[in-house]
Amino acid sequence: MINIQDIRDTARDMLAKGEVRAVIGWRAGSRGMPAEPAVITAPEQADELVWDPTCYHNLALHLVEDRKFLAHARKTSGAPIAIVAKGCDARAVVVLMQENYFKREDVYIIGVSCEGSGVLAEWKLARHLNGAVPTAAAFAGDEFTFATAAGEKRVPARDVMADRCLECRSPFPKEHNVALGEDKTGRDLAAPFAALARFETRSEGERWEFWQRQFERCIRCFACRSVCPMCYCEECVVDSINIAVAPDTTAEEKANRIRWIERSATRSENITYHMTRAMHLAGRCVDCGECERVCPVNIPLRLLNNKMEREARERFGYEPGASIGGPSLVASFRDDDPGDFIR
Amino acid sequence: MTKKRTGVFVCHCGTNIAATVDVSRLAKEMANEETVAFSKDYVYMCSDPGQNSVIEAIKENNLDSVVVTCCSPNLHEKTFRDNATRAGISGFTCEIANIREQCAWVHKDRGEATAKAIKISRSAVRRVARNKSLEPIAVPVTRRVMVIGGGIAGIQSALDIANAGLEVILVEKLATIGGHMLQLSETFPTLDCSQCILSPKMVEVSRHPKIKLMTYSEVQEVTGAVGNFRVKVLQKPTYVDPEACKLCDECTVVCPVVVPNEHDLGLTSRRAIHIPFAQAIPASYTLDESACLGLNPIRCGKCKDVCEAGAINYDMLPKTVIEDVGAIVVATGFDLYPQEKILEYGAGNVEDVLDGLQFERLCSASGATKGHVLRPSDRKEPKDVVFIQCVGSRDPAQHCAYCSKICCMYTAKHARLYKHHVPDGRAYVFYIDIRSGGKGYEEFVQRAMEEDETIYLRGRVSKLYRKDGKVRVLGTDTLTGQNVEIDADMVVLALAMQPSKGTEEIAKVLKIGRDKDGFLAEAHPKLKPVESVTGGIYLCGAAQGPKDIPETVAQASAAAAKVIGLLSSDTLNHTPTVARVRRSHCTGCEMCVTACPYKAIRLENGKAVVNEVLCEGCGSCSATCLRAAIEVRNVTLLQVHEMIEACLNV
Amino acid sequence: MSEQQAYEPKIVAFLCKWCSSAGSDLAGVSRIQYPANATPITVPCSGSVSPMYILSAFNKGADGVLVSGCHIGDCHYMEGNFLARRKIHLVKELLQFIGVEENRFRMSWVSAAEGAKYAEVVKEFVEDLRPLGPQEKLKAQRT
Amino acid sequence: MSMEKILDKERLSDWIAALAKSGMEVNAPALEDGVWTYKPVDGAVRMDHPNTKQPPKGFAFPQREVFFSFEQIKGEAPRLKQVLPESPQRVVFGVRPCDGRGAVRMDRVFGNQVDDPYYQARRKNVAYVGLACNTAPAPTCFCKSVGGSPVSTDGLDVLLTDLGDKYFAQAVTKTGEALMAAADKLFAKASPADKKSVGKVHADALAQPQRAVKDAEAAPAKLKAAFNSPLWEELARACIGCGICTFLCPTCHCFDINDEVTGSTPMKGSRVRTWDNCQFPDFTMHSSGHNPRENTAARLRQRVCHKFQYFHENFGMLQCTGCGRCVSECPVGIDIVAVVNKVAEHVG
Repeated sequence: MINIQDIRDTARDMLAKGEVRAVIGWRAGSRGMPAEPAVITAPEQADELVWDPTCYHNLALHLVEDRKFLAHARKTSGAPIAIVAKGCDARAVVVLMQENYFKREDVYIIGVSCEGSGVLAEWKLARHLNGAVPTAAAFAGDEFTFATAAGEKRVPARDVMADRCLECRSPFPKEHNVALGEDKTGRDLAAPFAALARFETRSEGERWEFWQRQFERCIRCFACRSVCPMCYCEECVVDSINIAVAPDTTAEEKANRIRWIERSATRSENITYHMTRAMHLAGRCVDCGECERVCPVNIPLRLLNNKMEREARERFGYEPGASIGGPSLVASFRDDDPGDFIR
Repeated sequence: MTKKRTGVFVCHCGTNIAATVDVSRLAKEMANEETVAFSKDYVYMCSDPGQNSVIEAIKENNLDSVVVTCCSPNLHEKTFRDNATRAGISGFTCEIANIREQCAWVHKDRGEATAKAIKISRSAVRRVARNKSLEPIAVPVTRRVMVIGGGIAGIQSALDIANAGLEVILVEKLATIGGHMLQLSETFPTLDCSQCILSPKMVEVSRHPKIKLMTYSEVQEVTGAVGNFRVKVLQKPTYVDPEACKLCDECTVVCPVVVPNEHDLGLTSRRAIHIPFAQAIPASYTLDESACLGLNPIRCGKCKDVCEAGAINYDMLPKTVIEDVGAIVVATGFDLYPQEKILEYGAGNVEDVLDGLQFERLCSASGATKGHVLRPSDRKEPKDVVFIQCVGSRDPAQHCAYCSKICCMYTAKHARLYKHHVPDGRAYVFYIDIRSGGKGYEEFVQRAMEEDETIYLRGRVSKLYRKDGKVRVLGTDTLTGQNVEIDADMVVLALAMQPSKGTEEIAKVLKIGRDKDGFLAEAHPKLKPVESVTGGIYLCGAAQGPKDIPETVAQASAAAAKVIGLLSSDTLNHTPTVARVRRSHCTGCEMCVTACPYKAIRLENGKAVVNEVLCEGCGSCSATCLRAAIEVRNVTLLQVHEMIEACLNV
Repeated sequence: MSEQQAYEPKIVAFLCKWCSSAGSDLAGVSRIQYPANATPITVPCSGSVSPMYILSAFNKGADGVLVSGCHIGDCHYMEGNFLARRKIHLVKELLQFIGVEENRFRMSWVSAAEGAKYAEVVKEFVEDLRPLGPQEKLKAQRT
Repeated sequence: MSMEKILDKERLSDWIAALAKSGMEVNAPALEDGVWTYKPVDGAVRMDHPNTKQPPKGFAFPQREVFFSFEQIKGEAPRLKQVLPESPQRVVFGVRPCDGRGAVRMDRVFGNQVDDPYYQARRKNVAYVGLACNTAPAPTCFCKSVGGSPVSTDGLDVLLTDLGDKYFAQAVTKTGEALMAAADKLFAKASPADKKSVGKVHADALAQPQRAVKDAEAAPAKLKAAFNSPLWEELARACIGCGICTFLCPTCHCFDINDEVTGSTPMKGSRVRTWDNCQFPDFTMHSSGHNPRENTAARLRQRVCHKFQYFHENFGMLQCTGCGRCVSECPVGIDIVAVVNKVAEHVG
């Protein structure tokens, strides 16, 4: 059980000593819950930090934003930046380091273990509380507690946990500078890839019927892309105008941007977008599940990414976010990669 | 981008294309393309008038790019790119649309074929509209050559190249050059002494001012590309200083360790410190570390004590030498197919059953028996000798599928040599066919049969085993249909040739391919017989396939000629269609660096940088990059995107 | 004329320059007849085929997409087809996962000496595509 | 005095059937994969939705629409063919008052100074049958503080109020009256008792506590004053620049225009309008590479100021209707209510 004071003390201490220039963590949201990402820069802000089941966000994203901010402001980072990281957040940081997005020494990882549970899935909770509006959430071992107008409610974490957490294989941030909480790796709340396995029992026709419906609903708000720490490209290949205009960008390049897909949020374009994204996340997605959480129209994006993740794992023995050193999935190969599908 | 002015030239190829593709319609359709300023069809574009019309059209209509819709680019791409250059525009703004091999020749329906030809041509037009005018990249070359393998092939190649004035580094794995040829006693079809014709060449190598000889050495690593390879060579210590060594042979006298002599294929023995044979080049002794009682700590040290010249140095260390060369010739030769694998003939455990090379050593004046043919078991003169051909060859089921080519000839030679040594002996040859193509070869075999009364039996030997001091050979004579049973004093197996040990490794190090039998693969079976698939690396000798000495020498000289041609100028032209980085998009994730098969990409302050000389333009990087930050010139993502559209009439 | 007869599968075939394109040349030289449905796009290497090409081809209305390269070990660039094998495997899995018919997408190794095989690959592909009818799932409707 | 009637709940489907029969396309909220969406009605209609994920905005302003198709043969002048939407007569059931007020604002944008023929062609064929909010508001609702109400009739043609086993139906416009008239016999006269209980329901609804933008009327001035405030940086710190807030907004109306090419020889295709999004970096990207709103702070400010200042300056009303979608759906919990209040506070 993590004591929030430990997180606050660590943050305060490091900021006070000037060992880090900022700490990325969570603070209470303006509506009480859910928590919201926060970047604090002064010791006295440390007490704003919270750690509860609504700390959904993969904070690695804000590490990325920090780097982009520095890059655009042409600043050098100076002191490292600290990040409060769950297991998935830490895995994301590892992938980013594997891709040289920043150096290990530039990031101070305050690991927080998800121990017996993980984060909340609000839609599950809503079903559970039928009507009652929660204003705050807290960890309580294998349970969550919620403050509501009708007093405190205790709910078994399992019942309202996000699927991604139930299936999580490494709730403990292996890569860290300090780690808080117990390492409950292998707690096996649910079999990994369970949802995927269930889905794959469907026939081709059923699969298409399902995905067609999902992709037709997509409004291309790009929240999935915006919330993903791996989508840090200066410019996304599916965007139809240049963003990364630089001195060496030629007029021709600006004029002749490839339109892989059109702006229209139609089925074909939406599919091409989501397929492209799944491909580009293969071997990089750490299954933090943020894309699925934020999707306003409930497209089960984790299924796509899980599919790629499991292929990488089972066919190529590749585990995203496992090591900073290793080669990337699609940039490498093994002599005995499966080729039975090839004529 | 100012509007392109592309010219389209549709070739009829006589009726080859015109019969199935409506060429005039094709030309019209192409004229409708946004970027096309000129379009025509002609009966033979590759003919002189055809080519001239292309040049004229480019000049008259000031075209800036050309599409020729004709046969495969492998045939006339160069032709028409040269024409473009002659007309004053970059050859790289000329593309070929292959509507013959990929269309006219494989379809019958005129309508379908024409429709497809239009798509193919249109996508070429779209592509060329975005082609950049590029100039070949001139790369300074290192005018030095490495020859790997010191057999007759390597020696010949090295001498030819050195005599053309180029520096050569000749690398040999063993302590001396010479290879298998030096083990032979006489050579067919002239029966002249192998040593006598080879050793002068060996001496020439050792004396040649342009040749640097590195024996007892192995190639470990090769980087770089044609014109500029960097080779790491490991020189194993011989523990003897060749300069100081007086060849007094005192050391071998005191050396207590006796091991089989590989030069005589175990028919004789040598000491741990030894000289492979009298004419070894370099003429020096070698202390065989694996056999020596011990150097560290020194267990014996006798040889050092007796060496007055003080040539022996136990502290000699392996040396890694870096050599920069512009080209490499691989002549790593062959080994005999191991007798152990021939179970039907006793797997090498039956006494007095020898392989071809062992028999050579028996016949050789410098060999185990000083040139008297005596069988190993009791040193008696064998009276009945059975020679078996195609042992391991032409046997896809169990051994090698291929014919080892030289066995027919050397078996005939063996039979004759034997008869010359033992006139009253009987020589039997079991054969499947006699393959004696080559100058004077057939006559040679005939003489073996007639003059030397060799008994040729058409058939296979089913098995052989030891019986009362003899080797019983059971076979059939398929011509008479009778079973044959011979109690032989000695049996000689004409074992198949296979790539020498280590061929696989060297192929990996050099990044060159091997064929299904493990021999080094030539770039084209007919037109590029001495080129490997990797530019600047050439092949010769038995490493490329079974062959006899004359062929080997011819191939060695051919490889030499190729190298001399390659290095005849100070610079090489490297294709400019190489990868280009869009720095604004590159995040330095290093995926392209990992993916590049040529180590041509590196990171420089956080961004990928392409070494254009190393880059071969394979595009692995662009397909791996998530950010479209790297692409191959003139095959950019945008170009392929538009080709896709063209193929789908979008 | 009924729909089925009217329908001719449109295939985009990405062929590597050194093996498969040369292989299709050999098919031509040997005058081996095969259906005209596949339009070849010659690329340097199967390893240069970006997943975007495949998705884009489907988006623009291809009924089938073929990627063909050198046999493992024969890649002119040594490793390109190893990279392709891994990447293309993922694309294939993904397409099937969302319910695109398995037979819409195909990969093959065709060497420069396998003209007959190239013809066979195309023939089979076309036959397998016919019963599927036009590809509408990923095709853009632009009106 | 507008038409006020009573409709038994089980008669609702008959009414819808009648409208469908008269050739109308009837839409109502439906739950698909956990998402409330307006769908053409087939079978039973549920009206127990909190609010739909997307407002009904798309009926008059679809995310993608074609302006005209073009074709150009090489060397000739391009040929254009305008494509005006032939949208069917549509009626949309279950529209919440906040979204009704959204429609009012959209009408101002596309039909005030300039008539947008594409918008108008669709709009004139859409009728909204609203449903008053008489249950506890969502934690993110704040319509009252921005001049709306859970029982507002603005922008609606009919307002239904749930009275347990029946609806109190109030025609707001002529179109509304026609809709009800189309199935006149299904409706009963509203008794004084009914009117009384409606009054009560509405009063209770209005009495429900909501979060509030404090002194929204003063917001425009305060925001204007706070334009250069460093506070925006802080408020936008967590913003990830996705498009949820504006794509789900009932009053966001920014669009982009693109040519979708379908053939190159001859060049042909169509010019289409698609929603655009001020939260995307490329929204204000200049071809030079310069981006006047280069960070999330500037973009958040734009959205908030547009809702609470610019629109007010242009049309004399706040653009925000307090539906709360941008608050409940924001991945990082950016809360326009909190933002406006903090800025106001900051300016003092």
